[in-house]
Amino acid sequence: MSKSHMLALFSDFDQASEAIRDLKSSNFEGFKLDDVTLKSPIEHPEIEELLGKRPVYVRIFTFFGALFVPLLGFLFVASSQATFLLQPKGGKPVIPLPPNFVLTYEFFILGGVYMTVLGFFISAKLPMKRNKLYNARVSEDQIGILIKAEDAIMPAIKDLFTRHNPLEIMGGDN
Amino acid sequence: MVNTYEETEVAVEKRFVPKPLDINADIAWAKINKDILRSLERPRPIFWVIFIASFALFLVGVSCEVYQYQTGMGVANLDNPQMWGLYIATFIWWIGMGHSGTLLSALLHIMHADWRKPIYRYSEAMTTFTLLTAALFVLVHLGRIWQFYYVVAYPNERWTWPNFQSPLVWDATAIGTYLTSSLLFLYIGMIPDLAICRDNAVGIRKKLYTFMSLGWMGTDRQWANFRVTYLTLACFLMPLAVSVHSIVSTDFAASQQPGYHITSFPPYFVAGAIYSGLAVIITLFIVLRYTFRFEEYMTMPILEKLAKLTFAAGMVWTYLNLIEYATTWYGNDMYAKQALIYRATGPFAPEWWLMNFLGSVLPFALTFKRVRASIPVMLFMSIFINFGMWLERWMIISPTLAHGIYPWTWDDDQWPSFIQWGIVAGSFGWFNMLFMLYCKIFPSVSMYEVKEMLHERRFFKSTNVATARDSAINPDLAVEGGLAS
Amino acid sequence: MSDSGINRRDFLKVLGLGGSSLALTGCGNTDIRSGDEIIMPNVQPEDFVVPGLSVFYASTCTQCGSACGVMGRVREGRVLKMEGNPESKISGGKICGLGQAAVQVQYNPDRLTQPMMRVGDSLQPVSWDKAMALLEEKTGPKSGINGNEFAFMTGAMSGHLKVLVQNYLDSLGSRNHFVYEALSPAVSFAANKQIYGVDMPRLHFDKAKLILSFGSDFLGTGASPVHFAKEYAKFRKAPRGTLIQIEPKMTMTGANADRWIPIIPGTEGVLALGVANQLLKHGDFSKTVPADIVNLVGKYDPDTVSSITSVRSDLISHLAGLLWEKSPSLVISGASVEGHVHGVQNASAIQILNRILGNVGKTVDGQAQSPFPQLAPATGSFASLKAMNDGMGAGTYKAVFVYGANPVFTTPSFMGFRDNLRKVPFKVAFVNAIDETAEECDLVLPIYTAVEDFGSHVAWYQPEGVEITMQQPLMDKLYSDTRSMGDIMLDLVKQRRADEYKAWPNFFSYLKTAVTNIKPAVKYTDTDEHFWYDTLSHGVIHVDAPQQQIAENFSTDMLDLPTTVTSPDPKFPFYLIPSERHYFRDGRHANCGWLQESPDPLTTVVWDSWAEIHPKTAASMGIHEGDYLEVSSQNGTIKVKAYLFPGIHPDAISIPLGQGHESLGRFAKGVGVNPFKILNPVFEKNTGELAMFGTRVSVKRTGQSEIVVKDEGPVSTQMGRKLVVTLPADVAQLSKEI
Amino acid sequence: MSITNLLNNWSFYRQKRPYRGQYDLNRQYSEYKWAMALDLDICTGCNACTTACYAENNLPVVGKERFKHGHVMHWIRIERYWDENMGEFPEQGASFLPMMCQQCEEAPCETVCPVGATSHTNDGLNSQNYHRCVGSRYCSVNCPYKVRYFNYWNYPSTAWPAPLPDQLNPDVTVRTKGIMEKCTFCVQRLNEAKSRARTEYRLVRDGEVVPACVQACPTSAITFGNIVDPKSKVAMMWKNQQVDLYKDMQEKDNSVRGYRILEDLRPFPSVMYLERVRDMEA
Repeated sequence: MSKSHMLALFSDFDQASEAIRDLKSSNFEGFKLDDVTLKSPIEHPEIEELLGKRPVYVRIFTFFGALFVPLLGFLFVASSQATFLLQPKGGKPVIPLPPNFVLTYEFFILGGVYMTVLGFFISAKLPMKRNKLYNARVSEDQIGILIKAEDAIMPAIKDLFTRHNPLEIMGGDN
Repeated sequence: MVNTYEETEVAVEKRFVPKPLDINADIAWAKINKDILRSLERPRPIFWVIFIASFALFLVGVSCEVYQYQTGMGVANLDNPQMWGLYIATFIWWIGMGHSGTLLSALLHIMHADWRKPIYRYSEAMTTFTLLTAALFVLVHLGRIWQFYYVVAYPNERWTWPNFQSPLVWDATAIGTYLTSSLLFLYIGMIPDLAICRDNAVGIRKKLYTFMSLGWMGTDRQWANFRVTYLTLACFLMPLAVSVHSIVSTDFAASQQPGYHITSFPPYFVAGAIYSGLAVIITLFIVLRYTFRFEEYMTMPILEKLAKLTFAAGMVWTYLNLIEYATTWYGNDMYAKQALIYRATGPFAPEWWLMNFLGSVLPFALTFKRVRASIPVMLFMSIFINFGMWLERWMIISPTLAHGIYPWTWDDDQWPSFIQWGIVAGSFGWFNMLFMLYCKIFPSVSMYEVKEMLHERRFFKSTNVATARDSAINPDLAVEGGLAS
Repeated sequence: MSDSGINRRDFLKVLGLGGSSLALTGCGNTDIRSGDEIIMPNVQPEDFVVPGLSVFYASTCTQCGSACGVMGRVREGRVLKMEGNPESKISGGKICGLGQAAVQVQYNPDRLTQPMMRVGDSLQPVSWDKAMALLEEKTGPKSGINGNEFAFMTGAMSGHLKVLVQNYLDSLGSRNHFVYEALSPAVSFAANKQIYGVDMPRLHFDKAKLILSFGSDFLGTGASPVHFAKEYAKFRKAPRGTLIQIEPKMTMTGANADRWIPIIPGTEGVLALGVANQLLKHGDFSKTVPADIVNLVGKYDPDTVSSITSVRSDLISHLAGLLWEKSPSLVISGASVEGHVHGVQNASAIQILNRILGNVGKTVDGQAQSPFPQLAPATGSFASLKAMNDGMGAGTYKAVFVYGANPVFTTPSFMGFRDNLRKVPFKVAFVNAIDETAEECDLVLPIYTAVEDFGSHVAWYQPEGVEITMQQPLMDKLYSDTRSMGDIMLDLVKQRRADEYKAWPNFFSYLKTAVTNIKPAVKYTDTDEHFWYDTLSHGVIHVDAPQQQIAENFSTDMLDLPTTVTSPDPKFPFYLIPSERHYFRDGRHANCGWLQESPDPLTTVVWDSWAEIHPKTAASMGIHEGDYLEVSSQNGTIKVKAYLFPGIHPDAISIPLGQGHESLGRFAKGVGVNPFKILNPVFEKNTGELAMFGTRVSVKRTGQSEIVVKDEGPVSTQMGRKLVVTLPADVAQLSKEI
Repeated sequence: MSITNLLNNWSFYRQKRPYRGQYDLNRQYSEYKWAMALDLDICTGCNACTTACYAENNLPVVGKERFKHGHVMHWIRIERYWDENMGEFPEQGASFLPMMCQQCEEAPCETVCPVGATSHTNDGLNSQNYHRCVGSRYCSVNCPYKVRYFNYWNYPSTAWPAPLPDQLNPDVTVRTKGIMEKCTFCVQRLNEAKSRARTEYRLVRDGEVVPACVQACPTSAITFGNIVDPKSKVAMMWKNQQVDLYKDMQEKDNSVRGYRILEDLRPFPSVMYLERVRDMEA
């Protein structure tokens, strides 16, 4: 059996969440909640109550970044100082700790920030290709619900949506 | 005794006074896109006039630098005790201005102060460009600019490295970190807006935005990751911003030069940085508000908040400034004391007193609502405060160097040459160019966050009283309701 | 006895091994200039030139009259630096800044590189043949010039070049050898001659417990600064001697004194008599001091003296007390004492103290008697300048030669020397660089600098024995079109006495012969050749000679000094002190960048002239540092910046000599002003010398002002820092030190 | 550049200087520590040292205009101070202070150089690496004595009109514009002497090599030598004057003249000055 996509646009978030709640309650077979995607111009944390927590792996990257980069940074600084012709400067030790701590701190931030961004791209699968059912209005003021389901149940879902008077329904018709 | 439901309600009705809203809640979201995207459209001729002017100014700076490059640093009129001059002073000043942008944005984001949303974007952009401008001065000030890369830690077969003990190297590291990090912060925060631009742009711009928005679709997964990332970055950037300027201050605090060697310098510099940064945010606020007709988003209540913050920062700076004088005076270290007296009475006395006036006395005007409410006055205030802060940096550099530990080399008649002034002026041209280009290529107000703002507003307007009541019974709800605004 | 017999290769080998002379005279190795663009100047160096290895050659410093023995550091055929020659008793291996600057004279960018001849009113380059032909025509045998129509002016001279010059004058039958030094010791010589019967007694600084110096800047200028500095160092070591300096304007010596006392210029002699007056109270001098002197001294009671000299009367007895307890002491006088109408009297009055204190024979002693009077230095005098000037004015001279002096620059304007010189039909100058005098001449001949030429010198102050210091080339001539002064003189002599001098093709051979003649005097047993190379490699010849006996004839007529206050002329209220800068002297080396940039020790001013004026006086006149002042005497006005200087008498104003050149190249021209010009015609009455310090001036503010370029910062004290700490002599325990 | 290297030599890398035994005749790389003793009582302030330095170290003559702007390059300068309690006249004369780089053991200039152009050599000199210098001028800002001089102009092309370049010392570089320079204790002479000594399997003898200023000084007010060698004159003088290289502050009898300038800033200078003496009875 083949699956296909359908996008329903709603004027505001409440309607959309209603629709999803409905979708949830009426349990079609061959359709998982993971296949529902909410597209919104702004962030709606509330949706997680309905769709469940979405996996976010950013923090792990951040953690390792903030842990190992400063360590490597310190080793880099210290060993380069040790190899730099062994010239003591101003009576200070060849490897003076206070300055190296300052630098280590900067490396800590650096690692944290870079790894976080990296984690974001990986975890949010960016950059990605937009599928054809993307509608520019979801970036403006409308809420879109994109579902992926078996063709068989597609009509059913379609009239479920129509019950919540959407502005438009795209795809899913074949 | 337990009070009944009605009593409470009455009490709440009496107690609750609705705050003035930062932004009108009933703007259509589509209108937001339209208004803000309008700022990206083909500019008016006046834009090009100003742009050319800034470019000309920039060219003045460039030609001065070329002359200095070919003739030697002597043309800058620096001399033996006065090894540093306007270059370093202006460098600190630009770095300082760079602080409020990212620092404020991050701080307020963490604190859920949603009035930041209309103003943080251009402030962060400002940060980036001030840092780029400041970086110029590091190079300009070098005697052998063509060897600047020696300061960078790059592997080479000679096993030579920069001297990691030098505060200048800490500077390089910190500024590098700060520049790249705040650039990323700016970019990440801009992705949803880039998506909007992408959806409304055509032609070459379409390609640009499509590339930069990385295929953002505003799915709940993306939003979830986005939220976490943005918050994490904010948490990293706040300490970073603080560290950057304290490290800049160690260039002086870690030296033996009397008037530099002061323990309170790191907080002092950070305070000064935030202070001048806020001032420049106000300046740009007014400029953008006027140029792009952003009255609906950059509203007076927000300006008012900024003004109050500026005053607060100004007071912090004033306090630390006085502390510096007081500790120098009572610390009774001969060298430092002489340097202080020299600053107040020597050839630099006029600038010094002007600096204290502009930095510490002028901001008191901000305590008057009429001042905070008047846009032209605020414009002048912000500019003068920033001038005062520039003077402060100069007063730290020049008079103290002229009056160091060693009396034989004291130097009373040194004044920056035209070359120095020219390069300083050029830096303004450079900054203007960059910022103007930015405003025409990227949205200078965050659309999606303004929408979020309105979303919350709508939510509260419908449930203001209710929330207030709940909060009266169960305070932690109030927090969730976001009355913190 | 000429060097023609020697194989040059061996010659050079010997030198190379001996590490002595780079004797390149006439030796045809590559010219330095030709190697200019090449990394190593001598592309095919002589085998004694080892690239990268510098060799030191002994020579003599001719920057001033002290004739210090020096070593030149030579590398790749170029002289790089001058150092002191340890074997020289005068320099003792040390050297002053003026001596260092010899290399800048050598490499001076404004050096004259070829003969110049006057065409119309400008000097045009000519070939040597033409130049010598002109000399021949004007002064040669055929010119029919007689001795009285010819005058030769030189600076102070000694050694064999002087002999040659005088022989040339003899050959012309001329007596007109005018030796002129603007800053000559003639007056002190006269005083010494009167009292001690010698020009210059020997002074034992190291033996003295107290030095009472009346305006003698022996550390900076004067007879032999480097030697005296060395002696001074000994004098300061334990047991540390005390130096008291009495002078109107603080000199470098005054700055190092334990006590510096300002005094009205010219009244030092009176003060000395005042001190004597007090000194006589300390004991019975009836045997040692003649009664008439005692009587004369009796007139100078402290109050009178104080009123004349402006020195506090209690100080006078204090000084006497010090002199009495710190014996042996040494009392000396200097230029600022002697440059007055009664300069000789001043000096004599000061020497009286030595007599009374019995220092004569202890700290004041006779120099060694030189066995070679013909080599003895001619130190010059103003009288000879005057004679020549009058002669020129009267149009007596058909030809005038000038060498080693720059009279147009150093003579006061009232003499009109420039105009008189112009009256002379044929004027020749022998110079390294064109100066004011050369500008006026008809023929200007470029000669070797001291580091290119041979020579021999005898200093007029000899520490011990007699030291003949040898001068030898430290490098090949820099410019092919320059010639040795000695060679030129030899050619000129040969014009008339060819056969007597035919044995010597050049000055080198002449000098060699002459010097080798000294051999017996120093009891040298080896061959002449070895003596010659030995002499060159050591740079000095020490001749132990018997000491001069010095007399002690004091008479009251030497001491007729005013006993009343001289009332100042209201039109010219200030005493002008034309001070002598220790590296500038009369200004002949003002074209050396190093000297221009070496700060004056006391004011730290560079590249300029200035007028030192006491802060109190300045305040009363509303003068601030950098204000332009018009300093006018009867003979002219100069405009000069004011420098507020505490170390000067409030009634005096001091302007340093040596600057204000109108010529002499880029480093000297137009820098500062020339106070020589405004000096008044005041003369020392015994000797007829120009009284340098006798001029009175008026000072006026012009209203203009400019920064004084100096090394000193805005403050001149230590501002509470512990930079230079002063320890009282009674606390210090120098004897325990190493 | 390896972690094992770090771990093996950690204690060495963490060693603070100066420490006793840092300079030792038996240690191959630090058997020299050059030091000076300068007697202010017999220094007459005659500037012979300054001129000698110009000659030896190729110092440019900057000229009046640049001197006015403080661009003078004298590595050793003679300072003249009047007494602070001076009355109408300086009755005790002036105080002359020859000031050159103090070659501090704990040099403030070294820590701050961003590129490590100035650092400490094994024989205790504060070296300046012209090729490495980028001209941030931080060292001079941090130098308490202000004895570092910056090439504000392109002197090689302006300061030596021909044929003056023929006088330049081939052993010393001519510094280009934009770099810092300072007194080196005539390191070119020291190195020559050291290598000569090494070829003869010995140490440099006392007095075998001296800087140009010391050689010129007419009163021999400056003593120079290797303070590690206890028999060298300079070492004996330091000991005699109770000045200890490794002590930041000297506690001495008040009859002893030796002191180091600005000791309180703890730079551990290598130049000891002997106090000026004045006969107060005079």
